[in-house]
Order: sequence, then C-alpha cells, then structure tokens
Amino acid sequence: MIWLDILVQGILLGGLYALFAAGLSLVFGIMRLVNLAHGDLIILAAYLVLMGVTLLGLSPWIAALVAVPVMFALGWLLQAAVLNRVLGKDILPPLLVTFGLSVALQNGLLEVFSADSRRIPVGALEGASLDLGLVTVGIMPLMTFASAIVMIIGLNGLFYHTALGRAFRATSDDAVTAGLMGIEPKRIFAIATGIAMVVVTLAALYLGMRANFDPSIGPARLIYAFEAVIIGGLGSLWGTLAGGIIIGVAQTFGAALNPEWQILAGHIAFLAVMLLKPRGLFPRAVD
Amino acid sequence: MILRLENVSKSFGALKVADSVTVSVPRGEALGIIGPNGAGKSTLFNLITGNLFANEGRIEFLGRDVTRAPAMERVRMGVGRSFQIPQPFEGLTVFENLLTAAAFGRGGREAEMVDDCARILEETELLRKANFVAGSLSLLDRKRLELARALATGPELLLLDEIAGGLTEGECKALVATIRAIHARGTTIIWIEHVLHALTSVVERLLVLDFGRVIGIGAPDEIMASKAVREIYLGLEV
Amino acid sequence: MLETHGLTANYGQFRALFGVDITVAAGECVAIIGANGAGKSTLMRSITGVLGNEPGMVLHRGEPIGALSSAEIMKRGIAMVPEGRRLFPSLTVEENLLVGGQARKVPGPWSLDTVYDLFPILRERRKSPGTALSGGQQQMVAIGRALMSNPELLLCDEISLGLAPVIIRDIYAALPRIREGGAAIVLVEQDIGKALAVADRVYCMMEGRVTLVAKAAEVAREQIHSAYFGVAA
Amino acid sequence: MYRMTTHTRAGAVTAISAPIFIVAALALPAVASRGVVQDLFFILTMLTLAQIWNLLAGYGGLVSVGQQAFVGIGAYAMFAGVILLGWNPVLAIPLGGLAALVLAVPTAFFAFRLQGAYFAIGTWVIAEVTRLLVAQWKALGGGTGTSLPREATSSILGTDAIRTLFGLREAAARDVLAYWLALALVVAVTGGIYWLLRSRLGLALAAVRDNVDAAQSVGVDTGRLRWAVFLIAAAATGLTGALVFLQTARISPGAAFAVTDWTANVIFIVVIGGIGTIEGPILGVLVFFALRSALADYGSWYLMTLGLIAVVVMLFAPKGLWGLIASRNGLHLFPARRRLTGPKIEGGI
Repeated sequence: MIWLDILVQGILLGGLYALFAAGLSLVFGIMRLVNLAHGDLIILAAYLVLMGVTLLGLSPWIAALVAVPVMFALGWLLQAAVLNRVLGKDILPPLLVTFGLSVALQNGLLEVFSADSRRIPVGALEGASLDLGLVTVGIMPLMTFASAIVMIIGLNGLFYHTALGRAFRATSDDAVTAGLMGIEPKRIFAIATGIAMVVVTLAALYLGMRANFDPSIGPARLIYAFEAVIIGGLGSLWGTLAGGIIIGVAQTFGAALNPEWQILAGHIAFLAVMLLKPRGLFPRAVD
Repeated sequence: MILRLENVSKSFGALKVADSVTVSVPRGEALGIIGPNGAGKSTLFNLITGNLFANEGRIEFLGRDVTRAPAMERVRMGVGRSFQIPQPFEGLTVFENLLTAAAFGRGGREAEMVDDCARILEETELLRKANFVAGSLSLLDRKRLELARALATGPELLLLDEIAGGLTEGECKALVATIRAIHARGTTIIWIEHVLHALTSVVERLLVLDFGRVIGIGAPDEIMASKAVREIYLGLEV
Repeated sequence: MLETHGLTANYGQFRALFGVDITVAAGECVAIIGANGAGKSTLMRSITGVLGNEPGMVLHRGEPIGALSSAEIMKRGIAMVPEGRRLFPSLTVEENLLVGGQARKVPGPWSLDTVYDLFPILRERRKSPGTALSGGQQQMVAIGRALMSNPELLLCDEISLGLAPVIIRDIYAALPRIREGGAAIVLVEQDIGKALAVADRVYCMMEGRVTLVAKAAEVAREQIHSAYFGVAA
Repeated sequence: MYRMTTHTRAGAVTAISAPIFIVAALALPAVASRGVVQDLFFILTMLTLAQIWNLLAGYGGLVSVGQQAFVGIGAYAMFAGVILLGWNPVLAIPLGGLAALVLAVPTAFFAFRLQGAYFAIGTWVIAEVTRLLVAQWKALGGGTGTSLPREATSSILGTDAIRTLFGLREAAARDVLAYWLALALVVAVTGGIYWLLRSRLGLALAAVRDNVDAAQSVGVDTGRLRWAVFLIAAAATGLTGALVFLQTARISPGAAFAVTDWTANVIFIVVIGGIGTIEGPILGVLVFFALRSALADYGSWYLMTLGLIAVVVMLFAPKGLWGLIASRNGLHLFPARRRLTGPKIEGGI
C-alpha cells in the first residue's frame, strides 16, 4: 500500500511540474525561444504573491489574481522590448540574453528579499488531507494537480477554439505567411509571453504555498520544466503533463528509497526517456 | 559510365519528387536538365550528392554503389556541386572558401592546394577578389564562387544548379565560356538551367523532368522541338 | 490603385530587382510572366512588405506603403496567395480560411460560405489538416484564405506551379468569379498560355527588369519568347 | 608565383610581445605580493575557461551551460587521485582532464540528441546529475566535501624549490606553483585554440558556422567536428577545474559544480569581451575582474550588474567590446585569415 501512496504522491507532484513547464512549452512552441530565465520568473511571481499576502494582507488567491496582470505586463514588455530584438536564425543571442536575465533576476531577488526561505501562508489548507480509502492525499497537491488540468484544458481551448489561438498556431507554423494574413508576429509573441507569465503566476502560487522557496531555486525549476517538456514531446501540453508526472513519480520513488536520491531519480528518468525516445513520448507530427 | 541512376525514387510524404528516374551519364559528357519549377530538378541533384537519400533505386558513381553513401564521402570520390541559391561561407574570404573545399574535398594539406586554388580563381575570374570576404560579393561573383568552390573539390562530375540565372547577358556569356573550358578539359557536367540559350550552347544532351519523372532525353534540338516538352515546359498551347 | 516606382530589392548583398515600374488599376487583371529567377516572386514579396524597401517605391492609392509591415499592407486590402501555397500545417482547412479573414473585417462578397461555393471540395474537407490535401486543393485553400479578407487586390504567386493541367484548369476557372467580386488580380506565372488567357495586360520580366509591357490580347508569341529568354524564337 | 600567408603587422607584434609577456609573468612572483599572485591565478583560470567556452560556442556553435560538470569532475578526479590513490596533487591534475574527457562522451551522446537551445539545458541537466552523483561519493566527503590532506599539500611537487627560490612560506609557495601552472595552461589553451584556427580544422569550423549544408558538400565531416570540439573543450575544462581546486585545497559538490562560477561568469566574460575571437575573452576577463573588484562590497548587486551588462551587450553590441574595436580599425592580434599573395590580386582584407 505504501507504494501506491508513493505513486499517487508522484502523480500529484507531476501536476506542479506541468505548471512549471506549460509556460516554457507555450513560448517555445510559438516562437522557438527557450527562456533560460523561466525558473527565476516563477520565483519572482512567487515573491509578488507573497508580497500581496504579507504587505496588503490579501488571501493568497486574491494576491495571485492581483499578480496576474502584473506578470502579464512584465512578460509582454520583456518580449516586446528585449526578446523580439534577438529572435532569429541564430540561437545564441536569445540564449545568452535570457541567461543574463536569469542571473540578474536571481541576484536582484536575493538583494531585495534576502536568501531566507519563505512560504506563502495558506492557513488550514496547508496540512489538510483527504482520505480516499486506499490512500490519503493532501488537499494542496490535489488542488495543484486539478489546477494543472484546468490550465491545460484552458490553454488548449485558447489554442484550438479562438481566433487568437489560430493566430498563435499560424505564426508558429510560418511567421512570414502569418504576416501576409494581417497578423503581426511580434505582437503575437508579446501576447504569448504575457500568457506564459500568467501560467507562471499560477505555478508560483502553488510552489509558494506547498514548499519553502528562496531566490536561488529558479534554475532547478527551469530544469524540471525543461525535462517535462522534452519527455512529453515538444508542442503537446498533455504530453508535458505526462512528462511532469514521470519526473514526479521518479522523484517520489527515488526519495522513498533514499531521501538524497529524490532529485537524481527525476533526472535519471529524463535521461532514460531521452535514450529510448529521443523525440519525447508524444512528438508532434509536424515539426 | 561515370554516373548511373536506376529507378531512383524519392517522396516527401505523399509528394513524389523523383519518380523512377533512370539515366546514365558517360564520362566527359555535358548533360542539361530542364523542367518547370518544382519538377524535382534540385531534388535529383541532392540525391546524386547525398544531401538526400533515395527511397528506392540505386545510384552508382564510378562503378561503385553510392546510394547510401553520405554527402561528404561522395565529394571525396569526386562529386562537386554548386547550389541554386549561392551558399558561400560568408565570413571567409573567396580564397579561404576554395581552400576549405580543396582541403576537405580532396583531403590534402592546405599548403599543397594554394597553386590549384589560384589557378581556379584565375579561371573563374575571381583572382582579383581572392582576399575579399565572400559575404561582400555581388551576385555574379557569388555565382562564380559557387562554381570555383565546386571545382576546388577536384570533381570528376560537376553538378551546376542554375548557375546562370539572374545574370545579365554579358555576365552569362562569360560564365558559359568558363564552363565550356572546364568541360573541354574532360570534366563531366550535369547542369540544371532555366537560361536555355546558355545551357544549349554547352550541353550535348538534354533531360526534361516533370513531376519527378523523366519525360524526354536526347539532343537539345530534338528536345526543344518536341511538342510535348514545349507544352509542359512553357505551357504554350501551340 | 497600386504602382511601383523604380522598385529595387536586395537579398543581403545582391540585387534581385533593378528598378521595376508596374501599375495595376482597380478591377484589372495583370499577368507577370518570366522564367525562374526573373524576379517575379521577389516583386510580390517587395510589394507585400516581406522584403523591406524604400518607402516611396510602392504606392497604394497614391500613399507610400513601402515601409509598412506585411500585416499593415494586408490590412489595406492587398492579399497574397504566396508561392508554394504556404498553408499553415497545424490548422485545418477551415481554420486556414478563417485566419485569412480575421485581421481585416470589411464587408464584401467573400465569406466562408462563398469561398466554399467557389471551391465546393473544400467544404467536404473543411476538418482536414490543410497539408493532408492534394496540391490542387491546397492551392484552392490558399486562394480562399486570401479572399477571406475581401481584398481590393489579390496577388497570386505561381498558382499553377507543380499542378496537373486539369487541376490548373479548375483553378483558373475560379479567376473570372473572383474578378466579378471586384478584386483586381496580379498573376505571377510561368505558364504563359494560362496567364494570357485571363489577363488584361501582361508584364514580362527577365533578370530583375521588366522587358515587355503589352495588352494581353495584342501580344505576339515572338515578342514573349524574346522577352522571356532574351533570344528570338 | 602564388603564396599563402597569415602574416599581419598586428600579428607580428603579438608574436614578439607574447613571449615577453609570458617571461614577465613567469618572473612576476619574485616581486608581487601573495594577494596579487592569487588574483592573477583567478584571472588566468577564468581566462582559460572563457577561451574554452568561446571555442565551444563562438567557433563550434555548441552553447553549453553545463561546463561546471567538467570543472567539477576534473577537480574531484584530482582529489580522488590524491586521497584514494595517494598521488602527488600536481601529478593528479592530468587525471582531472582524463575524467572530464570520459564524462564528455556520454554527455555528448545525450546532449547532441537535443537541437539548438535545448542542447544548452541538456548539458545543464548532465551537470546536475554529475553533481548529485558525486555528492553520493562518501570517500570524498559526500555532500559536504573534503580537503586535501595536510601531508599531500605540504609535499606538492616543486613547492620546496619555490620556497628556497623566493624565500616564501609554504602556503605562498603553493600559490606561486598554482599560478605558474595556470599560466602554462592558459598559454597552452590559447595557443592551442589559435593553432586550431590556423589548421584545417579552423577552416572547417568557420565553414560549418557559416553554412552547414555547404560545408558538408565540400567534404567537411560536421558530426565528427562537433565531437572533436566538445571532447577537447571538456578535457581542457577538466584540467582547469583540477588546478583551481588544487589551489583552494578544499572541495565540495556545491563549489565544484557551481553554475554561476564556472559557467555564468565565463559566459559573461566571453559575451562582454566579444564572442568568436581570441582577443574577446582576454578583454572580457579584464573587464570582469575590474567589475568584480569595484563591486566586491555590494554582494549580489555585482552579479546582477554583470548579468544586465551581458544582456545590454548582446542587444547593442553582439560582437562585444572587442568587436567594437575590431570593426573600427580591423585590428586582429591573432590573425588566422589566410591571404593569397601574388600578381593580379587586389586589396580585400
């Protein structure tokens, strides 16, 4: 029965990783940009939410709601003012720019918020759990997982059933031809990064409520997100969720064997998938 | 025969870009390839050079089966090519472009290749600009560089892809004279070209391609006179 | 309605157009013919802002549009059927059509329904991915997609390329109906016979220059041959 | 009648002045304080890492953010040689290079499966995995790390000679030795890269960077080239890592596999100085050291500033400071450009 428990915990943890990964996947899918500052942006959003709670006295949910437009605007600006200028055939400039941003952001947060571990207080919800007979699951992990699913359904709805989503997909396929259809690719990119930051805020909310965070943990979140995206196969959000679950399960099993092996087990699972399925589990037909 | 293609086919998904192409090229020949845009001419080149691999059929070069041989190996065996859209190494000088081709295409030491590169530069009228960065060249000089770089690999078989397109008449004439001289020295040439007067002034045979199929091969006069070819190629309803 | 003045275009260091002047009047059908590499597609790409150019080189209704982005030019009513169709592979047929009309919403004859009436086969296949279609059907989608914005001017780049003659005939049969809708058409073609059959006027290009301007009805084969190849027939 | 040359006047100046610089640098410990020697050691090792990363990314197009894997494994292999095998620390340094080379094989195998930008994060994952695995190595202190044993540091090959030569205490003599080794390494790495650029391989690298298809069509084996560059870079990085931790004499997974120290800083040096040139990293490391000294008291503001400067440089001067200088007056201190000389040839570059 303990193994079933570990499995369920792992799956639920996968929901959090899918939340980390969705923004990365979205941006890469639309503009082939890998944002190395993605993890640090999650941490930034977590501090924003925390500030809403501690300074304004809001509940975490309301604070996240307030942080959403701020993060959207930040993403929009980042893309319009910086990243659009370096997008192109050469992958080096965007990589180096986002890497520079990552280090700058990380150290900026360190300066402002210090290296102390923080947590977004959620009161009674924190320890609450639900007895499902065979296993007992925490309310918070369950909510995380449910949010991941709702988020994926929402993003897929946006992608496949709205004019904006059509514009996203058209631009992703062929930005030049999209321009001939009256779509400004750079505007689309800015909106996409803005939306990615909304997802990042959601990820940050759960990250901050479930565990302690400090300014240095961004890069590790980037790596989990990246692994989930690659395992899932580029361009599929459900695949990303599957990727997140694989890493989550590997981590909980690893931790059950030896607490020091938790992170390592996740990485090993990633490498194993890479070895067997270099294009991920659910690769897109059209690349 | 320096080159033999036997029932070579290539598809991209449902699109058949080479459809059972069979053709033999004797050593020393100059063969022209014509056909409408999208007929599969450049694809055929890519299959011969190994930039693409055939789905079916067999390609022989110098009597050896090279159907699966990678591009690099075929270059070293003596297949030199120019690209339709000039693709110079833009950051290198004209001379360095040739030097790279000579050093790797023939597998020799750089120092041994200098004289040969200079000779090719002279022949292609690029000597003057040997030390110019390739990225700064005009279209004509880029075309010349495509030719020169292909020559520097020491080819037995030279594949030219629309090398005369986009040039003025005078420029085109000069380039044709160079190609003729290369041919006269015994290099086998296969040449895709839309500028027909340039092509027909050099080649001994013409091959017509449409929808990846060979729809005619023979002496240039006969081919150009054939009604089917005129219709397909020009679309003129005569 | 559209004019170019001494339009030049460069790809990096090299020049593909050397001062091209063309005009298109409202409702007119103009053919631009020439061999591969003559600069026809470059001309289309310059007009639609895919390649940048000097602001004053392209005028639409007398206003310079050379510095505008593709999207802005399209919103002024200049739609393009690009060479090679360029359908969006991750969109269905219907989505490809919808994407063509979503940025410019003006009243006009073209809508999803009327495009489906023009090319009935597309209605049957509207849920298929665009790229699952045959070449001819893809071409129909590309044309329909451009029509969805109800353009004043439709630029068609090589719409018969790589298609079987019988399919080309079907596609050309749609052109008169598109003209009835009021749009001017520019046809870039290698297929001279097809182009001359529908065009009012013809420009022939060679090596980045216009070598012949004539009324389609009056032009002689010999003229075209020499303008096309640079040598007499 | 026709000759090939790479000779330029700036190149001649370099050829004459470089040996003078090297001799002066060798003699420096005779007059410099221990602090200066330590600073120079830091500068030289960072310069070595920067030259190597520049070879990878600037010349080879392989943007790795996982170089800390090779620094760390090199350092740990050196420690293993000393602690587990009882080797003299100086002789254990090559073990670091070897270990990095061995690690580079599976790393390349995995990372080359990832295209473009994902290659970068792929190398990072491997570095993390290596770090976590090494942290399990209890014989070398596990997660908390370990120090070189006293008897090993006191008997480092050559320190006795240095002590008598300069009349120094043991720890200072060890710094001098490390400094000399760093000097030898940076000269070997810079010289090696320069030699590489002037060899056939240099032409191939430039060709691949400009146009992969065309490079293949003239016979360049692009796949083998990538492997070669990656393996060479890994081995040299491993050597540097071993040397750095010989000097500190203390190691932990956190320090040996630090992405900030061994990759971020290195990338900033290359980007600010100018990627794709040998001069760039040299200029970059000087700027980096100046910034570090000036902002040393401001904690993390310093790294934040560095990151932002790198972003600004990428946006407005993508070829870095050296690029600005070179575009102005065409100065190349390390000319690799092959020029053809003879009749009928006009200027060019």
